Amino acid sequence: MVTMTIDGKPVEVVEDITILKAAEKAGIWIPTMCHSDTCEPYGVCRLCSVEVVKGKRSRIVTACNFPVRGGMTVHTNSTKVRWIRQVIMELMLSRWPNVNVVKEMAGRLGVGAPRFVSLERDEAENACILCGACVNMCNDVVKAGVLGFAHTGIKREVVLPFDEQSDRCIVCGACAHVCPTGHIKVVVEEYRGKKPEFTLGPKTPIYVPTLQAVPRVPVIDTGSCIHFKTGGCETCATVCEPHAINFAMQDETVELEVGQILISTGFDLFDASAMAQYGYGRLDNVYSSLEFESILNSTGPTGGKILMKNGKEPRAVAILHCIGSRDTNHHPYCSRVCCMYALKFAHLVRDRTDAAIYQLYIDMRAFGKGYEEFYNRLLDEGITMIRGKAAEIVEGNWDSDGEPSLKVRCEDTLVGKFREIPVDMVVLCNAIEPRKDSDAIRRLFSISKSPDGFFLERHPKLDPTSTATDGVFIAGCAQGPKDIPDTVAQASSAAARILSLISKGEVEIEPIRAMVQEEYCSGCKMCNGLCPYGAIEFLEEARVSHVNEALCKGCGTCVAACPSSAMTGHGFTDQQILAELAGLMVESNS
Amino acid sequence: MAFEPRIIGFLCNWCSYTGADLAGVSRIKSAPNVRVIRTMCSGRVDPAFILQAFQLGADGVIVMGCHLGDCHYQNGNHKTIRRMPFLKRLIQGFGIDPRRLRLEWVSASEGDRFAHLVNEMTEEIRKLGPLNLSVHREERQQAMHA
Amino acid sequence: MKQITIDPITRLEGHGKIDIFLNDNGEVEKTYFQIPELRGFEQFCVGRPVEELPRITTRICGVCPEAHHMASAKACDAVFHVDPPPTAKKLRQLLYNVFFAGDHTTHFYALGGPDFIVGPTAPAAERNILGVVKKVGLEVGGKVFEMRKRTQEVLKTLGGKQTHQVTSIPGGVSKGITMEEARAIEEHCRWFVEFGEFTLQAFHDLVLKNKEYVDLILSEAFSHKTYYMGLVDESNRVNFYDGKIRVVDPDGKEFAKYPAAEYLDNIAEHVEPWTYLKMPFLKKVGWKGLVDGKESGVYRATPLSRLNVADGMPTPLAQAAYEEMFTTLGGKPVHATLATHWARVIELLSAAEMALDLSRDPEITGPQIRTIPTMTPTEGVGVVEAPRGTLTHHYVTDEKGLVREVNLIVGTTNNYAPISLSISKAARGLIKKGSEVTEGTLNMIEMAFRAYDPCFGCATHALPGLRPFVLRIRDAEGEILEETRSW
Amino acid sequence: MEKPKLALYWAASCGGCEIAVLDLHAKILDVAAAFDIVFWPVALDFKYDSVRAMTDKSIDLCLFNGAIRNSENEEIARLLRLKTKTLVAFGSCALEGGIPGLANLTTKEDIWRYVYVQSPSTVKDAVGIYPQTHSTMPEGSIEIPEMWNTVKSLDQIVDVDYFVPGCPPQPERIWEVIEHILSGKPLPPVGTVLGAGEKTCCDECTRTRNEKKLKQFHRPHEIETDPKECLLDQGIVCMGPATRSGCGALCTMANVPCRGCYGPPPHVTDQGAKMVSALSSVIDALDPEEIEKILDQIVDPMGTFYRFSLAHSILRRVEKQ
Repeated sequence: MVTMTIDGKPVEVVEDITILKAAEKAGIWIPTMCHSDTCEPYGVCRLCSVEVVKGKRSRIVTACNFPVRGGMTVHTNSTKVRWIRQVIMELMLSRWPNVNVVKEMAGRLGVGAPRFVSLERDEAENACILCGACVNMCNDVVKAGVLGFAHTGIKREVVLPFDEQSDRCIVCGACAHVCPTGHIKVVVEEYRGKKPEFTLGPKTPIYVPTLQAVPRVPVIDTGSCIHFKTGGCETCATVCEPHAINFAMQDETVELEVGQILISTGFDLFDASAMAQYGYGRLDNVYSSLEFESILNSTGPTGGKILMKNGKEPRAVAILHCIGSRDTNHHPYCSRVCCMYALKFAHLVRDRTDAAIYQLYIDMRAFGKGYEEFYNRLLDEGITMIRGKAAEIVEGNWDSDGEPSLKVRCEDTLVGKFREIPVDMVVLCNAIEPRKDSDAIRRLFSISKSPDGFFLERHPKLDPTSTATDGVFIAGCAQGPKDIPDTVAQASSAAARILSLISKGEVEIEPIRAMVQEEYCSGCKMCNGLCPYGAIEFLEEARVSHVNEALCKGCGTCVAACPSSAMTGHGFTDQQILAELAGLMVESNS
Repeated sequence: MAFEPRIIGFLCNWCSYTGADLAGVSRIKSAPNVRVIRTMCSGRVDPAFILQAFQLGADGVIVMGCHLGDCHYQNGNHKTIRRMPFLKRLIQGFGIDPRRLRLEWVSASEGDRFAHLVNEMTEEIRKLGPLNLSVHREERQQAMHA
Repeated sequence: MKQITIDPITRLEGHGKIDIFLNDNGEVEKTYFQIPELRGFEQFCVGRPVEELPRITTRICGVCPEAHHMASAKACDAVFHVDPPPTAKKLRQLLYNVFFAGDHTTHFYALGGPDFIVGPTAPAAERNILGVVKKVGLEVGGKVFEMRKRTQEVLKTLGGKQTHQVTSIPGGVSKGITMEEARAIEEHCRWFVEFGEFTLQAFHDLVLKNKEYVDLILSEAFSHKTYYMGLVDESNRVNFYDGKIRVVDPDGKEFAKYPAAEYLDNIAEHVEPWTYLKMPFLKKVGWKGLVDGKESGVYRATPLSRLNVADGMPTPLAQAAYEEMFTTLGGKPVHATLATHWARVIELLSAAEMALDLSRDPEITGPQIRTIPTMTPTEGVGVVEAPRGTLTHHYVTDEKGLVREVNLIVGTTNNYAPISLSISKAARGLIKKGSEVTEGTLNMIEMAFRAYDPCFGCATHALPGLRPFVLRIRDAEGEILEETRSW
Repeated sequence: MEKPKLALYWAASCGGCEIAVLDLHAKILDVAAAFDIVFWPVALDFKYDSVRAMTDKSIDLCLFNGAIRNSENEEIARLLRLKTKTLVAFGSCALEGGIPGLANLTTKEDIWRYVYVQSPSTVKDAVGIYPQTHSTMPEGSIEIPEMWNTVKSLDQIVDVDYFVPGCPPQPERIWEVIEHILSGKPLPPVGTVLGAGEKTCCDECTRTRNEKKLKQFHRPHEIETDPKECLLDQGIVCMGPATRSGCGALCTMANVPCRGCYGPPPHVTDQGAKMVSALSSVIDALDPEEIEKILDQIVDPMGTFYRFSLAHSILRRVEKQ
């Protein structure tokens, strides 16, 4: 640390920081125009000029890039300095009279009408003031190196190489972001007639997934992050005080030795675009339940506001039940959770908008604790309940004035008539279905699936959390659609089962095992290659095969394969099976 | 009296037997002609069992196991998928119609498939008629002579 | 009418049954020699891979499996159109000659011999190999056993197994022999030759020196004028393993000489309803019923036949014995059935000599023992001289080498008709009006065919099926008056 | 004291078993010395009547070889059972039908038609003459036995006390058995297999074996095989693994595959089924078409896997409708 004085005020600062930073620390304002924290000091506008006094000698320097020395004395507001600022501002005003940042700065510095007349006078509000922020941003930070200056003197201008669209530009928009006058804009054009994507995803490459995320830390979307495109930027890293950001971090495979496994791989959401009649993915403002959840989320794209793509509030919202559930064309089963979250949606929409709300349902299933009560409450909130599955969603008009909107066509079975209801927004309650990769998982743990495709429990009533494979348990939607309370209950029971085995310290295994009667084995080596568990070893000196009973799972394939029947299978010996067979046939012969 | 086929079914414990159980608990109707023997894996089914079944008077045998890739023992049914065609050739050598032996994959979730296969097999055997091995016929004749 | 039945005929391999009918004056009216069994090889070999037949057809006869093994292997070579390399051929021939020596030994001492050594009318309990040992003394008996022992050892080395050999496969042999093995075999063969000479001497001392026996041999009761058949090499000398089939007429003149493949043009088989065995005859002469003579197609294929058809023996010692026999018995051809025993002893010696020569051939230890077949299998005939007569295996296969058809004419089968003749002639000669029929008499009758060393193990290779019923009503001449059938 | 009585008989067989007994060589004299041989058609002069005359159970030991093929075989089998204390099924044929048992692959009718009508060397009689079990000749009537359609093993006809496998049984083994009997040592429980091992042919085969994985099968004449390596590993179908030990692995030692003459191992009922099970397990293929292609290379499963044991296999004979 060194000590210096700024405008007579002693300041203690780290040596070599810029005067600008030091003044900031001292709470003394120095005007700047071309300066940006994210870029290297550039010192082109000279507006930050200050007077540095050393002994009798004094000199003018730019504060943005002049390093502090011990015992240095700086004047930021001397007559000399003020005169320099006056001239700079007058020159700028004379050239860019209508640029806001210039006018504001002039005003702040009390600079009136300029005394000069510029040959290059530019009346535009968003004229380029040649501050070079964009150029520096593009070259120093983004490292895309697309922007640059051309010509000199009053002819100087910011250009793209050869004035052409550069394919090196990654359209990060950083230049536009730093441009003080709005001279640079990112124009999102229609591409092949397709409107630019309205995304419900994160707005920045580095973001916190959800407020509920645990641990609640930001992640980087390497797909959109500048650093992963150009190797530059790292702005986040420079501004992150605790240096928590690590670009080198990679996905890794970790191998763990475990005795038991709980499979709770959850579910996938039914893709409603398979049901073209609902226009999901085709029509604006038709959302899946999860998308709508993120709209409702206060950290979501709309900050929790329920808005349409045009940014307006919907005048009416329709919530469609059983999309893909209870449907023989898709999933015959009921997804169990939809009715209740549909009611929750309705409640929140009612709460946050004045929109009319329609629930189109087949049966209202409010079986859980407090659910029926919630249903009744919703009825009092004036939700329109229509018993009948929506037939289709079409584009239509809100009313005669022809304002565009959506139309839900359905049969109201209680009224007994066909209805067409104009709405602005449609929420689909998609079915819960097994994960796409559930078969791979199944085979990995050699467990079965039930007809609905979810993992099969050992017994539907008496053993709903364990599976056909010892030590492998299942919980949550991996086993079948269920809501949070049910999932928690099942998961806890599985955990308890696992803990009980751990505390026991040993596992019981079925006594069904293969065994070699060595007095009959001649070591033909027919069996050794057959065992998927490598349980059959060959004893070289004895020239017989031997089964490691700990590894053997008792499938009996080797027993059937043994050409000398030296291999026997406890629990399923030839004699036992043949006796069973004889028994069956006797019974049938009589 | 009408001919009622007697069929022996060898079912693997994890897929087919569970599938058969599902058919049961689901109250799916199926022919009573298949008598089930449970093995841990279809790979345990020794061809000798099947020949013995025919010898004891079975008119048909159906072996059921997990679908390929679903085997509870990873690849037990990989042996079955080779054994059964080989055995078919053998029983054909014995002059027995290979349709009397059938290999099918039935998963734990396919109760309906189980029932369907049982009915199908029963009908097929009904068409083929009783096996009635000639050794048995000859023994009956010689017994009559004596 | 009285009926005498000898069942089973003992001391022959396989089954046999003789019925002798006596008319009211107690004279022989007719005899029937029946073969009560057939096993069906010709049918159940169909569908088998042809290369397996040398291992299946050995089971036609456990006494001469080598003969079937060889005939079958040669038929397979023909089916696959391959020629085994010289080493393989020589190993097969070596095996075959050693077998011949051993087999003739068995017959002379265990089966045919007892009749002479112990005596035709000796009590039944004595008339066997054990009796022989008793008679000639343990030391000689020991020699006999050692002979068998040594031959079996050689057969095991060359054939893989001492009974039911396995080493001959299409295109050669599966296993060569080492220098040591060759030397051991040579040692044995030297011994075999000595044993051959010893046996020839024994035959001189025990049989030829005995007037009674010589008369018996030459007696009309034991003689037939028939055609004779046997394999001969290019210089018309006896060859057991290979060569052309030569047939001479009852006067000893060459009647036919043809390669194996042409057997069907020369031999046909006649079926009788009262026996399971067919009766082969010379096609070109024709079937005239169970009679001998130049007009009847009946022929014999025995050791004696082989000597009758050949111009000599391939080996010196045997050649000498050969000449001695024909001079003693009054020139070629010899029709005296019992002389077959003599011929057999000569063949024993010849086989031993051949074996010795082969065992000394340096080529037998060569490495080149197989020719891998490359051509599409079709059809083939394999012929060797079995100790009991010319053995023919005829296979037809599909393009994969699976057998479509098998036809076998087995050593003993050739002699079925002549044996029947001999029996009835012997019976007529021995059973006279009034004379009561003793066990000895019956045995003398059995001697008539025992001379042929009949192996009905071989003969019963085929097996009859269900019993279509035939009723034939005949007159005194046996002419068919009426016939009804169930199929 | 009186010597124990010994009888040897052959039914439908080739005589190899008798020869195997003769191959005891000089030891045959010991046998003759120890036993009173009362019936042995191949070597001694005795007729059926002499057996019929004997009192029941007067024969102490009977070595019965050959399969049961016809009424005579069956009759004599029953006769000898009646007269014998200890009846031994001697050799593959008596034990399991043996090679004659292969006749169960076909029918009486087909064999008949071929042998007496179709065979190229047979005279084509206008109507075709077939042998008759009962023929009335001018001089009187003569009989030959009736053949059964199905070949049977001895134990399918009468109770058998012991079994001696092999085609033929190896003389050393035979001697072991006879020695044991002569020694007066207590005999093993009835139904025991004598003169053979408890393991399989592989136990006696000195070839080196690997874990089996078969992609191709060859026929013995098609390839040169490595004399040191397991034939099965080289793609030659060998019955060794499913065949009882006792022969000394003679065939594989002579570079030809085992064909199973010593019958199934102790706990195996059906050699063929076992071989199918074992081989299919180690075939290295999953695609049904490829599997069929590989199986096509085993050209004769029936004749190979049931070479000796067909008549005693689970199904015993082939159906011919």
